Amino acid sequence: MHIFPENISTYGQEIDNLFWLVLVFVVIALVISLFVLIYPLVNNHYTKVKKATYFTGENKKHFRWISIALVLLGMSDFVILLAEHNTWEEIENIPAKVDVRIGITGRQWNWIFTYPGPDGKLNTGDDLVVDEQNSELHVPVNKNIILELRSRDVLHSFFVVNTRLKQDVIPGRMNTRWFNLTKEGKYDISCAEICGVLHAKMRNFLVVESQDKYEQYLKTLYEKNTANP
Amino acid sequence: MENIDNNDNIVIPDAEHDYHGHPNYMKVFVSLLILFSISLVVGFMFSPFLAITLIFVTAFWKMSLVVKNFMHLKYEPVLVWIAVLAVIFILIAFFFGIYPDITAVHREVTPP
Amino acid sequence: MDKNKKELLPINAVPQGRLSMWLLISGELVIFGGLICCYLLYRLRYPIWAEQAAHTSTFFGALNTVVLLSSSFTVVKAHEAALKKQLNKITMWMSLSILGGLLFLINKSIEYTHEIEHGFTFSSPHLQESGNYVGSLFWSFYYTMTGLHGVHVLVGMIIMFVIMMQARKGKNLHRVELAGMYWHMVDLIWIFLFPLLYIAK
Amino acid sequence: MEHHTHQLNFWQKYFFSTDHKTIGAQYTIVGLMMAAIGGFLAYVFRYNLAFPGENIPLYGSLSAQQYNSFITCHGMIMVFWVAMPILLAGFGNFLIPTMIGTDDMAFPVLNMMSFWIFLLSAIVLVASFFVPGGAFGGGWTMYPPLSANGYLNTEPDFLTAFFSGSSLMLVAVALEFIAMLMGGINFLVTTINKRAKGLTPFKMPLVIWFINLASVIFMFSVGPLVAGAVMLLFDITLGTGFYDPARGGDPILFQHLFWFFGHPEVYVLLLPSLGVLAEIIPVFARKPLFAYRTIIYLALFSAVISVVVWAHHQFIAGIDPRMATFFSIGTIIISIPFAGIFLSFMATLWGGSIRLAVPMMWALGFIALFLIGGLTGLFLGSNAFDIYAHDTYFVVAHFHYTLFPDIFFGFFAAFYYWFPKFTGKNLNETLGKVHFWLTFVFFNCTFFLLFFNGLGGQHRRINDYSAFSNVMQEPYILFEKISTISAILLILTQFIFLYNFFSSLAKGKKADKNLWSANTLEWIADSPPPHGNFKEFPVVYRGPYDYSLPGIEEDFIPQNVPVSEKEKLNRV
Repeated sequence: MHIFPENISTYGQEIDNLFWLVLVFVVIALVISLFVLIYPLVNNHYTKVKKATYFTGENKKHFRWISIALVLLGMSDFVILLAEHNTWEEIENIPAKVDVRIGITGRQWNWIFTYPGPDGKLNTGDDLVVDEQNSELHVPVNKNIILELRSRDVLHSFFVVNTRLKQDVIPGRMNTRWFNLTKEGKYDISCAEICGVLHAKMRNFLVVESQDKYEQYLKTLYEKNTANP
Repeated sequence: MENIDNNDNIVIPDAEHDYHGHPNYMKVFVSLLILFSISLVVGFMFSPFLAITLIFVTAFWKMSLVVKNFMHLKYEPVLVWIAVLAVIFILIAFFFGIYPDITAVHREVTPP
Repeated sequence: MDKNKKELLPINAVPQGRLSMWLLISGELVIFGGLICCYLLYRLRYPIWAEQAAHTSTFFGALNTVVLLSSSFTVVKAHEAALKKQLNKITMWMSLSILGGLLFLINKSIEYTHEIEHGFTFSSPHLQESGNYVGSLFWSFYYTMTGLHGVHVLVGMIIMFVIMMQARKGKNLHRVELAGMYWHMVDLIWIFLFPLLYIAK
Repeated sequence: MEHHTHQLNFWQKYFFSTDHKTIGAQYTIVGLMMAAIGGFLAYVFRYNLAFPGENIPLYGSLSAQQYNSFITCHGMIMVFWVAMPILLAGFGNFLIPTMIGTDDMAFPVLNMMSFWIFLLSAIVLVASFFVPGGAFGGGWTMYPPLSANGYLNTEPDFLTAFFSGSSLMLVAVALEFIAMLMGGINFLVTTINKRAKGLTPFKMPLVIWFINLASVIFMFSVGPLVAGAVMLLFDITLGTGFYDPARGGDPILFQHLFWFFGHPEVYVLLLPSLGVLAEIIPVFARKPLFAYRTIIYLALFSAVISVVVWAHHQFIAGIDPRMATFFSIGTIIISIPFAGIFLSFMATLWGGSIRLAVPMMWALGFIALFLIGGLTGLFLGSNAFDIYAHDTYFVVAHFHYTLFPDIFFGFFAAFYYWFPKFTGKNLNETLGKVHFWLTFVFFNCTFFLLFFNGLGGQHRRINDYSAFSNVMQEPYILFEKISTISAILLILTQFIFLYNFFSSLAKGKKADKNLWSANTLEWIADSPPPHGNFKEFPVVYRGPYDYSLPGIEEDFIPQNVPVSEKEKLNRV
């Protein structure tokens, strides 16, 4: 059994690795603390004869074990922070090289996909818009894809499990995220922020395909749009 | 446990007894009015930025006059000071935690 | 109380009425402070609000400030009278304070009437229709902040009236100060609302 | 000390009582009733998740709208109408006057009023199920625009909007805040001004410290949200646009206002339970609490830090990435004092002489489970991993591992510990142990597997996963079923508690005055304490945790025993 679903983005592996790193710290901490908790339970049963040791722990010498543990905890926290910071920066900051720019807009209850029209620019008059339930988002493989995330009505959250990317979309402002997908295939896009009655039905597909097929798809989309505007 | 013998009594002053001093209320009131007229006048005299700064300086000054003298914070123990200063701490934390997201939005905001 | 004795008092030497009043006041100040922070954040975000703020009447705002400051002064005088157990003076000063509150509310309602006549209401439909949504938000804040403050003025007046009725019979004289503290808090909030809404244009 | 011995009629004694113990019992009972409602909601939507589309026994079929309402109200009820009344108001009312050695609260009438306002808020919330459209179904966080206008999908008139689910929920929450603010002020004033002679701050039991600290945190952090709730109410009913981006507002503002309160609220819920642990563990380990003063300083420190960590709930909400880093550092800092407090509790056990009585078992169970809950917080605190784990079942499992021990283990520990004191009847020990072990096992079965569902990418608040292929596969379907069945068993287990409660109340053996041999002041009073608690006000000479003091025959010394010369010599 796999803990994580299949990863298809360039930074997904880093997020998975981060999990394993934190898990190491967590398991060590858990084992130690459970030992500290259970050992006296097994060994120090109540007897009328023997009194407990009187030990207030008020001075620094008594507190030193806890101090050490806290310093270790702080250090491992800090290590985790350092380890995750690069990944966070990588995901939050848009790479300099932009291959494709796609607009994604949430609405109740499907995702709307906007591709640049023949002029190659997004947010111009000739954009190609797909606004249907269960529609597909086509993206080329191994390209830096910039997503302009917006919302038309309420909060939604763009979530593709396999890319490890999740981003809330907020009406009134645009969030920009990116991914670079390494594997062709068809994946689910879901909404991870409750957005009303049919929140559960808000599902679209992400289709990762080769550059040729992607261009072909845009062409057919363009023809369809010009045929019935 | 060094305080083991320190069997101190808690002395709570009688509520009806005058347990704190009294400032000269008239003086405080007059200075409040003076500060108020300053905040009215500066708007016509200085550049907007300076004027607004001065207006808020006088507002905070007035606040401290009212709280310290009329509400007698001057004569209260540390505990009450903490309660009042905590308000300021909380509001500062709140304001500056949110400032980058509401006011200093660097991202493109789509027009309504 | 001589000075030596004062130093011996533990940190908690506050009568419980005053202590609870302080706690109530800090709780209320956080509520208003939160609202003021929200207003301030939007104000900094939308410099365009200045043109809406220009429609507020500085004259009425200033008048109200003077009224509230004076009633704060009278209520603290009532407290002074209460300590000397001068029942007539308490009644006089407290009635003056209540009158101040009344004057404040009358001013406020005249002001509201003017603004509503010019179409500035809670959601300002005419601004929204002309596309000036941001401007209508200013008025939403204006009415929320002054309205909430007005409710506090009203509550403060009722409290002062109730306590005045008790105090003129010589009962619960220490409560005069508590009512005064609440009233000062109302004053305090206005001290900040006035520059924010009326003079920072 | 005077007693008002005039006869009270039935209503004055059990309903409009100003006695702190009656009010505490009222809070606790209403809290438990609300817990029953919250538990029933949980049963209904868990059943729906495991067996989608099937008819739910005792309920019927569940629509998507109802599912959303139920998860929303489950969260709301459990946090605001179970945890707050039981942990803060219930514990506070029972424990503060008795443990500081006084007769009642500083303001008994205010105390009664705060309970009735609280009850009103509970009624308003339950009533919101029956308005057209049902209770609000947009998550307990009530994020606008869904709560403001996306919910009704129309432009309603004032009355329709006011009597909608979202608006009634806001009103209920606001009333609840008012009740708890009044209660909190009462607690603080009582603790500061009405302590027994000689009970200096550093001789107070830790639970009193922590309840008051929780009241302080609540009082100072709730303000902005009260303002925010008023603004949201105006958005719903009066058509303003505070959070409506189309009208110049910003939905992010509400998220900040909510979590500015919402995160400190976690500590408001946690601190009273930790205080209960601090009372129970030394008694059953017969040993002073380890580092009593340091714990207080750590808690004070964390109370200050608790107001600067809130935005870690919003890492993926599109907040400024640099601020996210700042808040994750804050999150890391606040984990340290709480780790210190838990480690001190564990250190108290070492070298002790441990009795595994029922309250102690609940206390230890709390620590064991909270360890898992706290440590899984490390995953979510690292903001890059949070991008993936946010709003998945990983988060659900994480906060149930913190809040369930906190609310229920904390409550049951306190219940089994203080029940004999406040009713004068002993509980059935065996049933208590059975209740503990079944709860412990079923709780783990319910929530542990959900961590894996979350890592598998199962996002939450979905009534029907049939559209999502990553969830609709083994073992996740199996895990859902196991979790649901355990949850049902977990709920059924609580009937043991109910049986134990009522049967002990009716025919339990009479309890000793100080049956656990504890030091704190409430054990000096009679069981049950009469109106006015103490025959004469106790005078305090020592700290609350002097167990197994060398050179003294007994292994405990109540706080009101004067310090002898011999003891001074023995003390290091």
